[in-house]
Amino acid sequence: MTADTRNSALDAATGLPPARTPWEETWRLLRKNRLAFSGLLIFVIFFLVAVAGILLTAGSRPVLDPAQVRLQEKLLPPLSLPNHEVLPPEALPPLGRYLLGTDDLGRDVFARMLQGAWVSLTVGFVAVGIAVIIGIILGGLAGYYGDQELEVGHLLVWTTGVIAAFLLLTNRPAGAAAAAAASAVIWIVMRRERSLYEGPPSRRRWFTRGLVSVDTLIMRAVDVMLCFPSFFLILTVVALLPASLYNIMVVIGLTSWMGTTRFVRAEFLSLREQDFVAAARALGIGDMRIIFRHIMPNAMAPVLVSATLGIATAILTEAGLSFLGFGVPPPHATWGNILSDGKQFIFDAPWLTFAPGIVILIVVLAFNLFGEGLRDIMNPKLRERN
Amino acid sequence: MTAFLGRSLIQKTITLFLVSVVSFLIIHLAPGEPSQIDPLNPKFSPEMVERMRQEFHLDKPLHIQYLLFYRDLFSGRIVSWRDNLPVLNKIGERFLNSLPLFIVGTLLTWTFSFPVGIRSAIRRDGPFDKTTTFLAYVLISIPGFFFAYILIILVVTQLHVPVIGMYSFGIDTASPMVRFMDRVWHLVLPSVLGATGGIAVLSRYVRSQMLEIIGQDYVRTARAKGLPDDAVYYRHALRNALLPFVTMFGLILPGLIGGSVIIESIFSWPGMGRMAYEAILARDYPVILTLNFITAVLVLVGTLISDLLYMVVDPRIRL
Amino acid sequence: MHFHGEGPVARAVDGIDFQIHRRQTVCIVGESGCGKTVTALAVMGLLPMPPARIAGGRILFDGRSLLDLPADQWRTLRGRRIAMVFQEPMTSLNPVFTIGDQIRETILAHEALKEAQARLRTISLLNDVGIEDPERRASDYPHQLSGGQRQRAMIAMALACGPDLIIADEPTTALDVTVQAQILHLLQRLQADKQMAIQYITHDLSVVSAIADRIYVMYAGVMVEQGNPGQIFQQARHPYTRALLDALPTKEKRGQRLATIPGTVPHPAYKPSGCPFHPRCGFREPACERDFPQMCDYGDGHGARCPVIQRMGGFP
Amino acid sequence: MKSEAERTSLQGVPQPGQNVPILQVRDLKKSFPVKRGLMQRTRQLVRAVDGVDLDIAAGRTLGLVGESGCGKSTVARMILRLLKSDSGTIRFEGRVIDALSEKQFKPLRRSIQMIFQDPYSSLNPRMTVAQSIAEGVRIAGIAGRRQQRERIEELLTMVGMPPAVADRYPHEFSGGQRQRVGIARALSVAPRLILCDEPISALDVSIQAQIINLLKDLQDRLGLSYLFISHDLHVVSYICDNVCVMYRGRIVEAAPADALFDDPRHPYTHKLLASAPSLLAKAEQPPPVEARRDPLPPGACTYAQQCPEMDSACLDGPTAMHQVGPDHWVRCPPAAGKNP
Repeated sequence: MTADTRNSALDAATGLPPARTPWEETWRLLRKNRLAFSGLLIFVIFFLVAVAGILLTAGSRPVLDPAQVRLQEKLLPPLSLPNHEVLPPEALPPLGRYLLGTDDLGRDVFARMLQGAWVSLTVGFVAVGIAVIIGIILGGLAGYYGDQELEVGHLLVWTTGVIAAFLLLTNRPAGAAAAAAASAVIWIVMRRERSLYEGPPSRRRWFTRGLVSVDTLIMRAVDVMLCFPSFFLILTVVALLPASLYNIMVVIGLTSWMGTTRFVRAEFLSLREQDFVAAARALGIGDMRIIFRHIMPNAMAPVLVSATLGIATAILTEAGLSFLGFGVPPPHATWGNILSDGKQFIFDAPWLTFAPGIVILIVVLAFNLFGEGLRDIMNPKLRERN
Repeated sequence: MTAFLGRSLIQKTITLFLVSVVSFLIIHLAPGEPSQIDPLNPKFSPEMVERMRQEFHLDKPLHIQYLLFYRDLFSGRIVSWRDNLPVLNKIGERFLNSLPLFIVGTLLTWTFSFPVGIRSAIRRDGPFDKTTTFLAYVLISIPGFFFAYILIILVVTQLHVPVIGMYSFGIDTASPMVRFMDRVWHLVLPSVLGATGGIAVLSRYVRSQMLEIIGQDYVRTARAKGLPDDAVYYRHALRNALLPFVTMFGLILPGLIGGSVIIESIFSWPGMGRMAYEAILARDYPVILTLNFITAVLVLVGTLISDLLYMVVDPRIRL
Repeated sequence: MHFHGEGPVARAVDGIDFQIHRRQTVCIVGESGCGKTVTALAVMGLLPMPPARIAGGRILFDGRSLLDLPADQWRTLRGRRIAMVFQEPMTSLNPVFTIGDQIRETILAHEALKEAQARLRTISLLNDVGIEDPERRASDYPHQLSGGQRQRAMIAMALACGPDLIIADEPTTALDVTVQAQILHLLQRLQADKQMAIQYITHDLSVVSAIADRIYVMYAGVMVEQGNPGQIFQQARHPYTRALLDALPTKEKRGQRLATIPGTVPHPAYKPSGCPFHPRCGFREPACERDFPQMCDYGDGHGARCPVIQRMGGFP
Repeated sequence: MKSEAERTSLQGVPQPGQNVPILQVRDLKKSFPVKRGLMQRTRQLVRAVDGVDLDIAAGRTLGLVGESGCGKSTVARMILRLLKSDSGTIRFEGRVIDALSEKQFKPLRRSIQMIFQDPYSSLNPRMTVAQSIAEGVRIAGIAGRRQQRERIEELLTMVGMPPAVADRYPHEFSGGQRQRVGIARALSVAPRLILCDEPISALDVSIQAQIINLLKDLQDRLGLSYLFISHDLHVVSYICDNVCVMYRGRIVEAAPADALFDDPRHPYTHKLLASAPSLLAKAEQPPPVEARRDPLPPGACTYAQQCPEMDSACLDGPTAMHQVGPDHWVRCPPAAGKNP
């Protein structure tokens, strides 16, 4: 289908060019951006491989066993055949060959890579998912409710609430109940105060005086987080916590939400001033609907872009942590620790370094290309031109 | 101006205080204590542990510990838990080791990325632009440690120069010239490695900034005035495109500590990054917290410097 | 002049002819997307190519064909003999240089003058365009000036080397009416003083009536009518021109319904065949859909691209 | 509570010709703080709207004219409660609305709608035309899916769009078509007053007349009242029954359209009319009066700096509105004194 034939036909009923939803438009532009499209393709393949990997390598009797040790067969180069005479039949590689060779314990590198794919995939998605959710919530709050002042009373309610939760967690139910009660009392007093008297802020009583705006509070929190060198911080926390995949994902997520927060806030600030939001408010549409139906969908494009790039970063970070020995605990294989283990044999068995290295490179490259492509595609200036 | 300075100093002090609290809490609320690291070590008898706890105030409530720690930090008395040496001295020594790596890396980054980025923006979609774009993506995506090993293999097998450590073992007796060359060889690879990622990211950023500016109306005006291309690009466009980078000068500072953990580990370079890594391994809280605090100070000073620089270079901003 | 983008060719400007004589103000009137700005940029040699491509035609300036000129010779004409004033004075001035710098730079790019002489000329130029206290204002940055003053500075910059032709692309659209009146006034005064031609591009017919010696009406990349203000405003011969005039709301038309032009301006990539105006035209005939209309001559420089009206001998 | 709301809505059925003000604004004020200094304490207030009075008769159109930044849009946004006013009262159909809480105002909200200047930012780019209009249709109380769809198509037809466009996205339309969709959305809740904030100034010349006619037709059919904000005097002179001229946050002259254009009194109105290029002749430009730069004493006439007829009385104190004809008011003592 050429562009010409499609464009020349105007829709009879409307006199407009043929209908195209925003999604179709995005897809069309994506197809045209060759680098981004190949990035997406690689990502789809990677996703399928990772899912296949978890199916093939998990369970008590996996098809491809990444933990099968064959000391007689160590450090075999890729595509070598197993020695049928020394191996028990259950230790033979099911594909008949060691596709990517074996490591110093004679484990099948291909099986280990498959297992590692799942780790990289989940770390990337879960960590970024956490970061994006925090970022959207905080950025949205700061952008939409930023002008609202937090009052002394609010802070008191929160502080007592947090104390209550803390006491409850440390098994002191009596104290927790007392704190919760205090919190509730302050809250009720504040509400009464508000309904009795609505006046200029300066004449309010002290506990309903504005203290700090929501925006300031959230943005200062971002500043604080940005003061930590991120890799160092992740390293520290991961080192302190018990080693597990779960901890790594959470820690990476909790230390990388600041960027998303910042531009979700910026998007909300600018969208909030758009006329269509004013029109929605004039119609009497509620805040929640305005946020979720009108603002959020329009703010999602840059979030999507940064999430895609964030996945690339998260995969690299996890690999770096595994490399330094702080990653997912052995014997579970990850691309980072395969590479890390292989570095001692770099001259004798380079495939131990190159297989995971190149795969990480390709996957991360795919996400980066796809993300940058998306950024171009979502760029309104570029869209108008086409 | 003074109002701005005053305000941002107050703000940054508050931020710094919060950072100190948060980092303290992170470290101390994590499960486990340094005294429990190695229960099998005969040196760690229960009495010893008790003495250590007392000595490091671990038996006090958390907020007292916090106050004591930062009192020690500011009076310079803070000592490492591992070897009882003053932390600030240790950091100072490692800082001097990291400095050449940092300076060479930063210089490489900033001298390479600008010409590359500007050239690809001006000749957009030309062969140079396409090549550098792809290379930049590859360099951004390649894991640093993997890239390091490729380079090490290449250099060691092809050039036969030593690269691990700050200098070769037993070189002290050689002639000054040989010693100098040895230092240079040891310096080159880690700095190049440290710089590549930076060059890739920065040159992409320069390129997109430059492209954005070239599309502006006032660049068209400059052309309409009949200025030669060079004046259009290097006077009108570049001057505006560079504005955001002025602010980045301030943010180079924190890179001194954060950026080099992996590279210094690979090359056994006794710098700040490696020190951080070792401190984390040993749960040497004073060192970790001090490094963290210094980084936070550097970040805040850096942002202050960039704000001030921006005010100097952008006439639109006057406070 | 054609634009090559993705998909079909967007024929932004499609075979137009116009002439500007010395000391004349020529207005090009048209709606958004009809190719006015593209035309101006083409004359300046500022069209980004690609995506734009000049598919044919000639641009003669002072007898010389601009399109055949080497790039650097064309450049030396720009700013010296042909200058341009843009629509948005805020974005068209470089925010990081003072206006004095930006004007001086133009002078120094074209004339071998000393820095001090250029400075003097800058100040006298600012004085010419009615900026008070020009010595001090010369060291102001664009953001320190009001919209009207910025546009005055832009005009001073265009005047820097005493050009023969100034192309003004909607110079008052972004300004308030009272400021617009001042700027128009200024342009007229300068034209009389400096003996230059002005090509004035606008979408606003009423502005045109205030300043034009000659008017070209553009629609969808085509010149549909040309003539002097009297001919255009009193004896329009093209249905589009006529419809535009009828559609303008005025006090006199109170209580009556405004005559409207049905439909919308075609997108440059979806232009109708034949006469580009035929889908919206009340006088269309079957031939209009097929044949590109010829320019019909009404004498005295008045022409309109509509054979139907010519055959009818004017509007009924 | 409910009965009162019902009563107002019954009373509110507009009857054209009958000169009941549907909207009455008195002494409306709004300042925006400019933050400066060490602790960002408010140092300076910019008086965007400084004591504005407006009356819109039911079924009529009131024009509000002024240059950019004079506070026209701020007034509209305060009437719509998108912005909170500092002081003053706004009565809609006789009822003070700015003192109502958001909950009390809710039933009235539908009665006032707005049409925006920029057709590109006034429609949500991620919602189809039908979705945009459906929000209003739902609020107007039409529940069933089929009924909603019917109402949407009816509204589209009303604004002259083929119903088939309902499932298109805004980016597929031209400016004029988007403006029609915006009008349909405003109409979806059956308002009685529509605030038109420069509704045609972003449109192509050949499209402007279509939208003006549409607004006129809708007014005739539905008995709507308009507040028509514009800087284009030709349009205002054509469409408006009454006109207020605004300068730096204040109304400087208010009059029926004929009186204002035939017999302008305020020097600023004079200047505006002289500046608007007329179609038929090369305009005689008045010599521009260079602005005097001396600071104004507080309360002085804001136009004094540029006024050719300024005298010392103008600087003395707050200038009041003077009546110079039937419904013709001007805030300029020297001009009012020259009453024929």
